[in-house]
Amino acid sequence: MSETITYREALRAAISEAMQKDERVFLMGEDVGRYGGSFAVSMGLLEQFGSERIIDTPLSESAFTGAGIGAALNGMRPIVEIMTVNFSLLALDQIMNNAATILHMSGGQFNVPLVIRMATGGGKQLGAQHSHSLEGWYAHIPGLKVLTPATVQDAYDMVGLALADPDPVLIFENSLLYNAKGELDTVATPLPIGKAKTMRSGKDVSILTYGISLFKALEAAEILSKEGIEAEVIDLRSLRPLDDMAIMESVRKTHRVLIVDEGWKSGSISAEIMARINEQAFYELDAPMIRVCSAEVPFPYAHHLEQAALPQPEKIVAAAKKLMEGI
Amino acid sequence: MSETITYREALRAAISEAMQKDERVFLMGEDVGRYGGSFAVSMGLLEQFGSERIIDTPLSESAFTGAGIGAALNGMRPIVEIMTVNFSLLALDQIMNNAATILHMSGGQFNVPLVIRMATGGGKQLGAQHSHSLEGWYAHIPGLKVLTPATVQDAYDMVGLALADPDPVLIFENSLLYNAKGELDTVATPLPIGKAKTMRSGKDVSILTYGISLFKALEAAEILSKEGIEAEVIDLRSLRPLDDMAIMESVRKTHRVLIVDEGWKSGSISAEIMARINEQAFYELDAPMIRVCSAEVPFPYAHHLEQAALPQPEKIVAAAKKLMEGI
Amino acid sequence: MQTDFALLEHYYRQMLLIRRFEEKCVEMYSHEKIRGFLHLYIGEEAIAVGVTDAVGPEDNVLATYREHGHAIARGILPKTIMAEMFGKAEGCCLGRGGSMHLFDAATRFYGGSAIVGAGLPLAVGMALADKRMKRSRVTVCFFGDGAVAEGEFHESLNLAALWQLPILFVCENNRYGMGTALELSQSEPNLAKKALSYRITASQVDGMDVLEVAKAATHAVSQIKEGGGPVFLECLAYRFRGHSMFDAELYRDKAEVEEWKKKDPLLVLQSKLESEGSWTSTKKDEIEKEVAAIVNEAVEYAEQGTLEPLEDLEKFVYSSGADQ
Amino acid sequence: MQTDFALLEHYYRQMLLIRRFEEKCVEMYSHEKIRGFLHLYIGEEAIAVGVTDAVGPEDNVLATYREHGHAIARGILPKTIMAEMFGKAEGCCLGRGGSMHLFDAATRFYGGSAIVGAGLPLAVGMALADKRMKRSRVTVCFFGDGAVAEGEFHESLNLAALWQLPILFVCENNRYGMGTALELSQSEPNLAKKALSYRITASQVDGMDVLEVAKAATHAVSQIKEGGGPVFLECLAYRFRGHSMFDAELYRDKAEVEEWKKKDPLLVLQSKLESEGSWTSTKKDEIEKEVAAIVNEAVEYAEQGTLEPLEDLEKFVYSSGADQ
Ligand SMILES: Cc1ncc(C[n+]2csc(CCOP(=O)(O)OP(=O)(O)O)c2C)c(N)n1
Ligand SMILES: Cc1ncc(C[n+]2csc(CCOP(=O)(O)OP(=O)(O)O)c2C)c(N)n1
Ligand SMILES: [Mg+2]
Ligand SMILES: [Mg+2]
Repeated sequence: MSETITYREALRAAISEAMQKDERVFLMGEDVGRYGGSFAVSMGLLEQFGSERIIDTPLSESAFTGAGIGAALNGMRPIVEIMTVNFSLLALDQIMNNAATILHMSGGQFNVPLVIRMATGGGKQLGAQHSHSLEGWYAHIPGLKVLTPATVQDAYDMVGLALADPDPVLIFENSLLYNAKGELDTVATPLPIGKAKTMRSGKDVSILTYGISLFKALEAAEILSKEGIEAEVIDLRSLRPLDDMAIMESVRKTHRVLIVDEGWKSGSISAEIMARINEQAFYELDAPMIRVCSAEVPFPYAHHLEQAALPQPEKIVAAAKKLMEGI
Repeated sequence: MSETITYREALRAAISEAMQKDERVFLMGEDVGRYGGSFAVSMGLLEQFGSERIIDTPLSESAFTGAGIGAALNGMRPIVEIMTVNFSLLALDQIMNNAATILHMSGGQFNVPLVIRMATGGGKQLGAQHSHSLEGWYAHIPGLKVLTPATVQDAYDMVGLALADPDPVLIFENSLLYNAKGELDTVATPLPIGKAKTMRSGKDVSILTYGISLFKALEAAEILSKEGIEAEVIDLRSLRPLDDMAIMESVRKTHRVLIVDEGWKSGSISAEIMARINEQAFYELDAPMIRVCSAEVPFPYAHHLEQAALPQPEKIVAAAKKLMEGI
Repeated sequence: MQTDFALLEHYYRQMLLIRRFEEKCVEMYSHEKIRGFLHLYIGEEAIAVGVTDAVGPEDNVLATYREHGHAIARGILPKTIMAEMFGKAEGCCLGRGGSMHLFDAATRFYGGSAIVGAGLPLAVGMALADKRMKRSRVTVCFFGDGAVAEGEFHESLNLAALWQLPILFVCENNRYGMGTALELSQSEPNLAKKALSYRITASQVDGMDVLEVAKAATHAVSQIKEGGGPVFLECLAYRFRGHSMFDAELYRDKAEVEEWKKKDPLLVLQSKLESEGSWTSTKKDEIEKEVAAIVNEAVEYAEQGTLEPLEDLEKFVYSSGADQ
Repeated sequence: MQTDFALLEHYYRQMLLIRRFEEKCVEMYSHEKIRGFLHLYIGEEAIAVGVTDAVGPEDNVLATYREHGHAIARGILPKTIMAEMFGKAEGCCLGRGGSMHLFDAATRFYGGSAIVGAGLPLAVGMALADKRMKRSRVTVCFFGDGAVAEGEFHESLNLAALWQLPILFVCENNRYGMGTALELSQSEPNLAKKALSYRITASQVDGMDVLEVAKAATHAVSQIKEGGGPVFLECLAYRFRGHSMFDAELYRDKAEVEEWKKKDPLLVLQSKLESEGSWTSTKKDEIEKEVAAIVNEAVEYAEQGTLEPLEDLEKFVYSSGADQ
């Protein structure tokens, strides 16, 4: 059973199937119902499931995220949609101080099987308050899991994986991917949470990345290949937990590491990956690792500046070449 | 003019002097007035300056932090006290989306000369919601500066430095330091924001740290010294900006790096420092860098578990020895 | 509600147990057996006891960091609470939570929360789940007057009213949030009025009188279970002790405290018991002894408790068996 | 307030300028000259124009992401706004802000904010500063009905009332927050009543009638300047277009939109002008032409604008001259 659909449709299908299978599942968030979802992910679900299970909320990020936690504590399997990561800051207290701690504080008595989905990423000229890529930042928080589906397959699979998980899982959907098309296999066993996936094999340099940057990395790999550099491209898929094993395996193969992510450079998930490689595979490195991240600026509106702030295939190519020279 | 006072008194003196010198300065936060400050930092200031300048706020972290931004925009030099970093999550939207962005979004028209002080750190058996060390995490955000005074001198100096800065500055005060005593020189020119300080010279290993961990590192250095290992201990002082120059200089001298911070390990400021050393001084390293951070758990209440979760001098000593063996 | 004397005696016993338990906590704190923050409920016992009496075992309870009273009233064993505060593995949360984070699955006690106002959204979600699943349950959410200024109060009350959720909001108005008097924190200090502005049924009740509290709560719970939506109860009370163990109490007059102590819920109830006739000083002593035995047993149990092994530090970050 | 005809004509010109400017924006959006989000104010012009007329140059204005109207009414040159939306260095924020983030120091226009509700705390702070420094200024804070559900609304109104700050809260109630009708987002849909619950003077006004808005705002501003504390004005209005350029408008009936269009603020004002007598179709055409010239000039200016150099990307993260 394989079909070509969009990332958006894959998410919708996964949510819809989960809701059919399990009456404890419901979707809650701003404009998920009558509007159809700000990115149209939930379009049609209100008609299918009714307003008891597709719940339009007022603009109250903290309260409805907290309500998701409460409902999860009380036997449900809520999917909370925070329209974009930019607004999740308003719910951060609930996420960090409640969702991530209750299992521990209660000495294991209460787990929080909550899924929070949010759109992430820049690149649409939405300016400094609407262009954050904070998934790597969220990965700092113990008690949470952080998933970053890049492919249509993962958009579909990760909804199910997250719902099956007993603990709070955050899913970050890069909003530029919603229209992306890809193959979906609905019967294959999904790759578990915490497993990275090699999207392209190569012997010269490991490009570790996730989300939308995966496609930029693959594009760069093609260009590099023409110049005789074979890049291995790994989709991390999950930022917490990180798949250390897969990362180190690739490092041991290529001895050169390039990390690409859309977070601001300082304190990015790239830094964490570098730290782990330093800790676990230092002697395997033939050259300093390089990261291609976003510029450390509140995102500018102007197109040329915004594009300059983001990782781009050309920057990845240039970094890989530098890496091959041993810097 | 040098005297021995506590960290708390140093902060109070600096705030009081700033308020005397500049009528635009005021202090605002929960219980800063009648209660005297939850850590007694502002004790007596209400009587000295009146309730127009020492403003007790309701429990409304987002609004009073935002009000600090607004007042800063409108010509004041506010000091907002968020009782502890744990509550700052409620104000994160204001901090990241307003304080850190307005200068940029307005094309340089409006700067935000705001100082936000908060207590940080674990170690007092306050449990999972009251023991965060998020200063390294805040350092991810462009537009902010992040200061971490460890010494009495810096507790005093940094209030003045922050108030003199045209942009938003966050000061993280480890609450276990308030009673610490030290020398204060009120006439010396303070070391600027962004400059690290070598607190102990050594040739064998660089220990990079800040805040309360500085004292644990110094303690460890004494022990190490007895065993023939001379550690250089550097107080980073500022986590954003980081003093790359001072860091690399020490790396070039010792070729071995140990980083100590109280943040959770994954995505800690230690990871960022490792990333930068990898980028800027890779070939200087004789061994993989090591970090001693907090365990990745919501902080447990029980004393023995909490202490096990925190960096300790013994762990630093053990890590330094491992580092000397090249691991 | 049971009737008359037996009931009053039950209330008295419960309130006294909370009182003596907390007095013992102070002692244990000074012996450094208990650490961290310790927030005493002394003076406010009538609220927890009165409200808890109005709900059944199927209902959910959420409280704040000042929750020993609620935990005891709800039926968590005092000894497991004491052990929790001693940081022992025999504690109700294995010593991971401490005084501010008591949880208990058996009694549906969902904490123990140290972020002011942060329990309200959880209550909304719990009640939402019950409504969706058509369970006849009430969620009781306790919080202080200080929490009313937080944005989450507003968001949560609106959601509860909008969705007509089965929640009993119990505002424990003890007139101060730490050192800040209500008048300095609310432009409208009548907090029940605030709830009315969300179209939530609301009233003020004497929080020093357990019978008044129980009556109002019982009425509220039945209204909620009949599907009448949330109810807000503002209990007017006072805390006799400092905010926590570190409070110099510069912000209020001793005289004010003394004035309120005349309304001590134990005294109020005792005079009612006395007017009932069958109350004797022998009875009173008997209860004191019973309570003392429970409290002493709690301390002993806590003392003899064990520590979780250090190797378990990272347990309960994720559920066992989950992908990690 | 000026009087009578000249004033009405001035209002008309302003509202028409906003209308035509935004219609041009739609055109420019379809030509991909403007990108990102574009939120149109069409239908709500009376609010910005009426309120802005009530304040002076010394006062402060804060708005939302739907703020072209406020920016123009406040006196920011349309051409610099258009250039801003073209991402040009000649824009009022050098192209860094875009449609949602217009700022202007000269007119004390403090944005342009894309986080719903997040402007309210800033307004509190600005007004606090003015009060402290004994400046006779008002801070005007515009926000939508959707913002009322956010915690920051609650916290900010309470602070403003508690501290009696000189703020004019202008709630632009256009009955929807994106696709969510007010009745689905507020348990108490009369928003002025909410403000009253903080003891803030509050009233509802016809937001489609610029004269009504101006009258209410003028009254409010003088009350505020006399030290009467904050005032809340709920302006009942409607947005004629979708929430942004991406809205399929599934959540409302076309008929409802058509009904409201009969109350178009331009029509309402025009019929008043007509009843004044001196209004002619020549006059109307003249104004149309004037406005068209300004709008066309704006586009031309924006077209000819330049781009900030790429090397300046990291400018304005910190103030120049600061330690970095
Ligand atoms: C969000 C948040 N801000 C600040 C604090 C610090 N704090 C703890 S209790 C408290 C006062 C709360 O007062 P109230 O809600 O009236 O409860 P009470 O202590 O009187 O029972 C404060 C300010 C906190 N725990 N959480
Ligand atoms: C905190 C936050 N949550 C969600 C959004 C997405 N969003 C943008 S505008 C909007 C609706 C706001 O409605 P309202 O306040 O009534 O203003 P209007 O658009 O009607 O002028 C939403 C949900 C946002 N920008 N900020
Ligand atoms: Mg209180
Ligand atoms: Mg609206």
